[in-house]
Amino acid sequence: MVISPIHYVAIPLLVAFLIPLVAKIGKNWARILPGLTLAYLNFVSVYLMTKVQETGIISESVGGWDAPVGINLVFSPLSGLLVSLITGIGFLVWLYSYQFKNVEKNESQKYFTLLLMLITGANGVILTGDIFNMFVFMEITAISAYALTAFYRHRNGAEAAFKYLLIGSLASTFMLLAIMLLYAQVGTLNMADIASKMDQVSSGMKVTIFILFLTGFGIEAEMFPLNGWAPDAYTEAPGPIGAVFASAVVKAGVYAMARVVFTLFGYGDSPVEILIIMGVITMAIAEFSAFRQEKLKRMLAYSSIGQMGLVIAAFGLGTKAGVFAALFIMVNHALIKSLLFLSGTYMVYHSKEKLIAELNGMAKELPVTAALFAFGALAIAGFPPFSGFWSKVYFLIAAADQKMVFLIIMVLLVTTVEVLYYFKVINRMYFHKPEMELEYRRPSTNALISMFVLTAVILWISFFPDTVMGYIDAAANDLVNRAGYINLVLNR
Amino acid sequence: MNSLVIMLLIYFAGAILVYAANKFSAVLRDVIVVLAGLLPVALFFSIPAFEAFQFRIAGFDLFWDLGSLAYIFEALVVVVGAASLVYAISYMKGKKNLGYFYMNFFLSLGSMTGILMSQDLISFFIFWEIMTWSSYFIVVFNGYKTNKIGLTYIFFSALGAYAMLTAIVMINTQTGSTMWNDFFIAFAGMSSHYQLLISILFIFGFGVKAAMMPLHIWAADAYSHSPMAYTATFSGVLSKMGVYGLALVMIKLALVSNHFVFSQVIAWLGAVTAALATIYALIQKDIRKLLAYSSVAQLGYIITGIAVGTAMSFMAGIYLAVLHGLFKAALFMVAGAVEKQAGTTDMHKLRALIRKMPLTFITAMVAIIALAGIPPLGGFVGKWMLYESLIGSNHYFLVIVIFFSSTAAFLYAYRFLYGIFLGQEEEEFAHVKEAPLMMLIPMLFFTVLLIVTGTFPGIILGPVANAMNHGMGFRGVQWEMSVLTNVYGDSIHLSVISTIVVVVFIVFALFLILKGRKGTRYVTTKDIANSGEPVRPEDNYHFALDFYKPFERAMAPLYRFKMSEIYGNISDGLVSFFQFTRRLYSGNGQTYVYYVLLFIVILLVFSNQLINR
Amino acid sequence: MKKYVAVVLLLFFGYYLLLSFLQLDFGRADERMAVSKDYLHESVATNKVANVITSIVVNFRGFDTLGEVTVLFLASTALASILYRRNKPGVKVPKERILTSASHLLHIGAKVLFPISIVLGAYIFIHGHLTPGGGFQGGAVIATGVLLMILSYRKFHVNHNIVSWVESIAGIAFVAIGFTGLIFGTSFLENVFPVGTLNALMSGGAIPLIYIAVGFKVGAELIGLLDNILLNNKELKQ
Amino acid sequence: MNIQDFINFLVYGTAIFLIIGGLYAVLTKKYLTKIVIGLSIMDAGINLLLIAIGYTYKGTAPIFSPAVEGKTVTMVDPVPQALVLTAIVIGFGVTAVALSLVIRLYRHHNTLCIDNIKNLKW
Amino acid sequence: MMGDIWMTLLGVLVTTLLAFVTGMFYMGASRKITARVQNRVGPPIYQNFLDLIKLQAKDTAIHHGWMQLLGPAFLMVSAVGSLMFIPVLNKGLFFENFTADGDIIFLLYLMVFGSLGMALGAGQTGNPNSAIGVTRGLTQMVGFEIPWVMAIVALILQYHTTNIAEILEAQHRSGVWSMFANPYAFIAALLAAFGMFRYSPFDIVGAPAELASGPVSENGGKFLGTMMSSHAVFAFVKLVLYVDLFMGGADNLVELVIKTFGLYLIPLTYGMVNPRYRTEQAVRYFYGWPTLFGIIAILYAVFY
Repeated sequence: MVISPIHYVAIPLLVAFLIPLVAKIGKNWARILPGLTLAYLNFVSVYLMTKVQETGIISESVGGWDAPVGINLVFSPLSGLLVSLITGIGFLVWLYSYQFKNVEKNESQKYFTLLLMLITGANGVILTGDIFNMFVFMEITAISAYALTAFYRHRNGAEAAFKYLLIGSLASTFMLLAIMLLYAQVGTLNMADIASKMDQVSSGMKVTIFILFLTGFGIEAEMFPLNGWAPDAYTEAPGPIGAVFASAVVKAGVYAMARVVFTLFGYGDSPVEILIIMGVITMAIAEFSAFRQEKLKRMLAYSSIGQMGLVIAAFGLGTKAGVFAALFIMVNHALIKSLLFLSGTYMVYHSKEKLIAELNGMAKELPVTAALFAFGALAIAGFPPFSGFWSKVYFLIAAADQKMVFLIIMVLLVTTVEVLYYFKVINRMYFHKPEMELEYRRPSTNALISMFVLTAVILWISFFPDTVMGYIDAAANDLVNRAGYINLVLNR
Repeated sequence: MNSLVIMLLIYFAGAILVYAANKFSAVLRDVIVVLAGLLPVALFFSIPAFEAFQFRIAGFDLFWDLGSLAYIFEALVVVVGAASLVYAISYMKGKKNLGYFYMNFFLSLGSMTGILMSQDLISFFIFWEIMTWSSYFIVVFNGYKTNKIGLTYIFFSALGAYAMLTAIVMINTQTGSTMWNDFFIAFAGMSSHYQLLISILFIFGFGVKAAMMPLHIWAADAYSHSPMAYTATFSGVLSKMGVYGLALVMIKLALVSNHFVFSQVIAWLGAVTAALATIYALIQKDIRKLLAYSSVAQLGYIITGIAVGTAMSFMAGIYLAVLHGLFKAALFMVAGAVEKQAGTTDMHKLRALIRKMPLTFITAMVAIIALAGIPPLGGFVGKWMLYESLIGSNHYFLVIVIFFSSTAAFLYAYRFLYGIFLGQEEEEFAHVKEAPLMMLIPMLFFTVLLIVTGTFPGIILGPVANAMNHGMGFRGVQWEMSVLTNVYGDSIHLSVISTIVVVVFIVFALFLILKGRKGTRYVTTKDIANSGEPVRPEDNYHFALDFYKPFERAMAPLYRFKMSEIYGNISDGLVSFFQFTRRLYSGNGQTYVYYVLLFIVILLVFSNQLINR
Repeated sequence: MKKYVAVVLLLFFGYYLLLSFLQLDFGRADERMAVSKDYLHESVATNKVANVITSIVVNFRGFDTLGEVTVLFLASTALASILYRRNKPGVKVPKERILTSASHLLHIGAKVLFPISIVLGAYIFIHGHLTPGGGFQGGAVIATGVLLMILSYRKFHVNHNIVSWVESIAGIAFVAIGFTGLIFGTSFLENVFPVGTLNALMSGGAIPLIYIAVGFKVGAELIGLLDNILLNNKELKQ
Repeated sequence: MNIQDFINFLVYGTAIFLIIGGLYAVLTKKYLTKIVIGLSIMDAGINLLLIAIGYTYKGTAPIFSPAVEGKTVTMVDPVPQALVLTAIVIGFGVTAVALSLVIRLYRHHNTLCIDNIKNLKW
Repeated sequence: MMGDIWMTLLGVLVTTLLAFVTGMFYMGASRKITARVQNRVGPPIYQNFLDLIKLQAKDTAIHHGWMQLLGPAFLMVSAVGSLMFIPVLNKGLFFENFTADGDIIFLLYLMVFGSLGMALGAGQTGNPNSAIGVTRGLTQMVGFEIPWVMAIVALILQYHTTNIAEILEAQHRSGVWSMFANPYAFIAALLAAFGMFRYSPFDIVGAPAELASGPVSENGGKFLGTMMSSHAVFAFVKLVLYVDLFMGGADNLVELVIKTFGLYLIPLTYGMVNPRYRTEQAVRYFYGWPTLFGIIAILYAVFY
């Protein structure tokens, strides 16, 4: 059996269906199996990433029918990069939660199934070359996300999940409407095919479709004002799931948005200034709100939204440099925000309210976790020499090339706010005296390992950015090169 | 291997090693601190010329080389850094988290070295930011109370750094290169609003670190609240990185000649900084705070000197920068020694330590004389050159403002010495001993250095002139070992001056000491002529409260102007705005649905505009 | 106030949406068909499946269907996860439904209709490639039968073990058929089985097989969902 | 207004009315169950719309049953029908999850009124 | 070479002696004049010499530490040191001392050296009155230095030199005293001089009735004696400096005495008819008219 992109979807599905069966054999298998799957998928990532660098885009058709008749999966440098990233983080999150869920053994089966499906859904969104298929995978992602948000009974998860579901349903409605209109115009659902027939669509219709897509994907991509679900969901979901939200769900949304803008419509054809404007507004509002947060995970959630705003704005620049910057930020954000969520979770483990104020003096009790959190904060705020800096510089350069001085200044001012609130947390951890007896929980070994792996990767990117920049560059090329994508998928 | 890289490596490896060593043994840690502190000094002064080093990372060319101007500042970094580290060993004894402290200390030293050797903007910025956060981590070292101070510091630093980053990316766009040199060359060809924007951004960025007027409010608190061992470096050297940057930008971009008004504004900002910081310095009751404000004031002189931009004023600015590094380091060390030995730095509490800590007093006195710019010590040379150059280049009102602040500086200079060392003795401080040897060595080292530079400023002026002739674009800058000459051709001979002062002083000192020496005995300062009523043991007539009340009353309008209040209002406004944005997330799912619908409806309504783009 | 805002917004939204859709003439889909023509042709020519929709759902766009099945699976997992309650040790929660007992008429009627609906459901999904209907529809019919039983008998219990076994095995079967395509052919879900002749029961290769698996899966899934929602919600009574 | 336009208006209008009607419920109704019902109505509207765009005048179901063998028939577009199947199932799944969340919320707060369920703010 | 050194030493001694004697007589004269104005007889004009002899003859029994011992020496450095850099008479008519080695900016600083050193000595005595006096003195200094510096800057701008001898030269060359060439500078400097001489109304520093003579309280015998001598020298220094800067110097000692004494009378008589200012009043006074004149002086020098 040849290793091909379909493994990203088919194998986890197989495993997901298997889990109820193996759970009957031994409860532990329900926990181990997803991990093994994710480990295998990581291997697939490595294999395919090397392959795609040599041979170019891999387009695999499903069901024996070539595009546009059948559905196809496209493993391009872009989708490959994101899929590898998501799978990698998925594995680390699995590793992290392996012990985490020990207390509730019965539920661990569901937790890991949902986690696996969340990652599979995100991977599917990114890999698929078919717009309706993308919608289906978006729904898979969304439903797993709803369920995971409401996972803990003793929290307000259900409330958060309900809001998420409310807005998520709206997202799928808009997506479907857009797909419908598009199908009625061009009679096909394959993205490459649609893209090649896009000139048949009248410009008024195009804008409507674009707006519908923008809203639909904007909800998943946490664009303001569509991101009401995000803070609640991040806060109430189990800690590591926050990491997956930040690195998988949102990334899938942003990817979909970028695909629609760049491939479906073509950059010049769509009103993308909206992206810049909305991106900056998103970033500003989110970072401002984060500044006033009292809860740690909520603050991280807003920070995540802020970063996504930056990414959206970067995509909106539309140049290769902008896309490159956006992808670089996405990669960094996925890694660093995951680290922050993973380490932050342990710091508020026993706290009921999970307030930042309860972190006072936490560094004394959890030196390693606190240090990793502080490191993550420095990195995401873009302090050199850590990796966040490189991506930020590339974003600024891309913006400067487009002569958008206002954008640069806006972004940097907002970043200052970001710096402030992260340092507020660090200050509390390190320099405040605890007001009461601290209840804390030491991270288990596997959690530590996964955090250390993340840290090592971030450090690697920090000091040897060139090693990943090649991949990102290829990905950026892939996204910008619309004709190449169309021709390759349609075998022209 | 490249000696620049080795120096950098020593600092950064020192940072990691010292952190690791702290876990094992305190002695090992101290040994590493001293070694990694002194090794760069030896290396720096033993190597005649540094070769350049170049490599590529993340698509940027990084190019390291030590320019002639940077050489001066680098000397300051290694010397003051090493002295502070030696000092720190005694000073920090018995405190917690020393590994953390030394790590950040070395990181900031290393990053300063990096800044100075960076010939390209990217590595310049990287090192700049490392410097920022490593110094931030030391500012908050003392814990809880420093929280807000640290945040103010990091806020302004981040603003400044990002302003710089904006300028850097704009330069990259404009010139396609991130080298300082390419930028200097291409600058003249840019359109004038780009020129202005880039220079403003740069000056904003450097101005923060150099504590220039509206951006200075972090400085006093940050200087005074970090551990004194670090403040010696922080205020003495780290702030000079801003000066270094300003020097590069102001001079190399020819802002002085091409944007005259602009350079005037900066010069005036510097002067106003000096004046205001001085009058605030003299009402402080904490010696650390006094010194901190004094640092801001001194930086004001330096900025003015650089911004005026004539050969002599520039020389004065750089000279003052170096000298300020030396005497302010000495003064903060004195403050640290007092803090360590007497347990307080509050001048309302401190009393008459002169007999307990004579060597510390001598250091303090020499450094204060240098600070006040009184001949024959080094500070005078800088002040003299500054005045002469300002008058000589027709900045006559500027010189008045500078003169005002430097006269007012006598007030706090006196208060510093009096508040700590003089006045009536008090039982509470009877047990106080002289500072330990490890603290005295660096302090006395600076004392000697300050005395020497007073007579032979050429030691510093030589490299400065060299830098100005080779690299800064000045032509034919002259210097002599101990003669200063102004633009009118009048000169003063420092060796003569020193001789006269010293001879006269010694003659009369001998007279006063020796005349009737046998019959004179020491009595405590409680035994004073107080209208025939001796001071009782429980009384203390020490004068410390409202020391300069008359001055405050005279200058009341100036004291009413508080920059921190303006910033306070701005930040209050911002915080309530943040609170508003936060409340957009009302927690009601339906509201969010409204948002979504509103968003899409607005876009749809404007869809026609979107087509016609 | 809020309502008026909502009405205004919705009217705007509806207006613009309608404006877009009015450009598509109703009943003129034939003018717009592009890929569909391929489907209509290939379904008969290659797959030998009379019901083109089945052909699309299971073969051409089979990947979507896999996704759909997964959505259902996820929904049931999610439901179980969301509604799961940890039993306090020693406290036995009675497995009773909240519903009141149904009338005698319903008892008898349900008993009669239950086997019929099962058989009908099975028929629908087995003949999915020939007649309208298929796995989803069949599964839904089966689930309806079970729902009928649940509504009429308070103590009617679905064996969870069986449901989850059926669910899993059907799902695995679907993916496994997909993998056969990958192993014996070129791609996942490829129809590598002999396709037979058009309009025969044994035609269409893997398509009826998949649809049968889907039928089982959907049926089991829906039963599980219903059971989960209705079971164990004692508080609802108060 | 010719007859075609009128039909367009009628068909799409009905479907879109369902969508905005569902949305109206989502926006203004205070009870979780009603909101879920609103979502379902919205789904129904979408599905209707999806089916509508695939319709061809005088088209038959796209089944090549023996009845149509050999004749030339117009068939309706099969793709929207396949899509609507998927959409329905997904809608069902989402509704199920929504209902389960409603149950959870009821257990937790003992109310279904959205105004009383506001633990998460800002 | 050896001769040079001896000549230099001789010059130093003679100049210092001259300054000392003249200064002492001026101080004596001031006491006499004040007394006459207040309708008293007053001490003889040589009374200060007698006081000095008495003070130096006294044994000093106690001291409060070595800084007190050194304080008057600082004062002396300031007085004698400044004297060395000021041409007493016009060029070539008297010992030149070190007039070529310093300039007026340097002198400004050297002149405050003494009071700061003295302040340290006063601080060590532990008498609160000393410290209060010092703070007042320093505050007042911040006041009068501004018009004083403005006047000097005006002169520098006018004559394009900072060397005192050169300024003298320039006045001779143009034939107009700078007092008339830039009258505003002279007025500003003169008003500043009121503060510099610390006669009433600016005598809050010493404030005899209030502060027990301020910084010098707690000092007697050799300390007070040395201080007194240095005050005498310093008074002469200031007067000669004024004469040099504004009145074209003097060609012989008689002219010098006339000019300096004339100048000396101005602050003296002003003080006799004025009550004492509080410190902040003094500072505000200096920032009023004197500073305005200083500004006018600078503008005049620039545009003239």
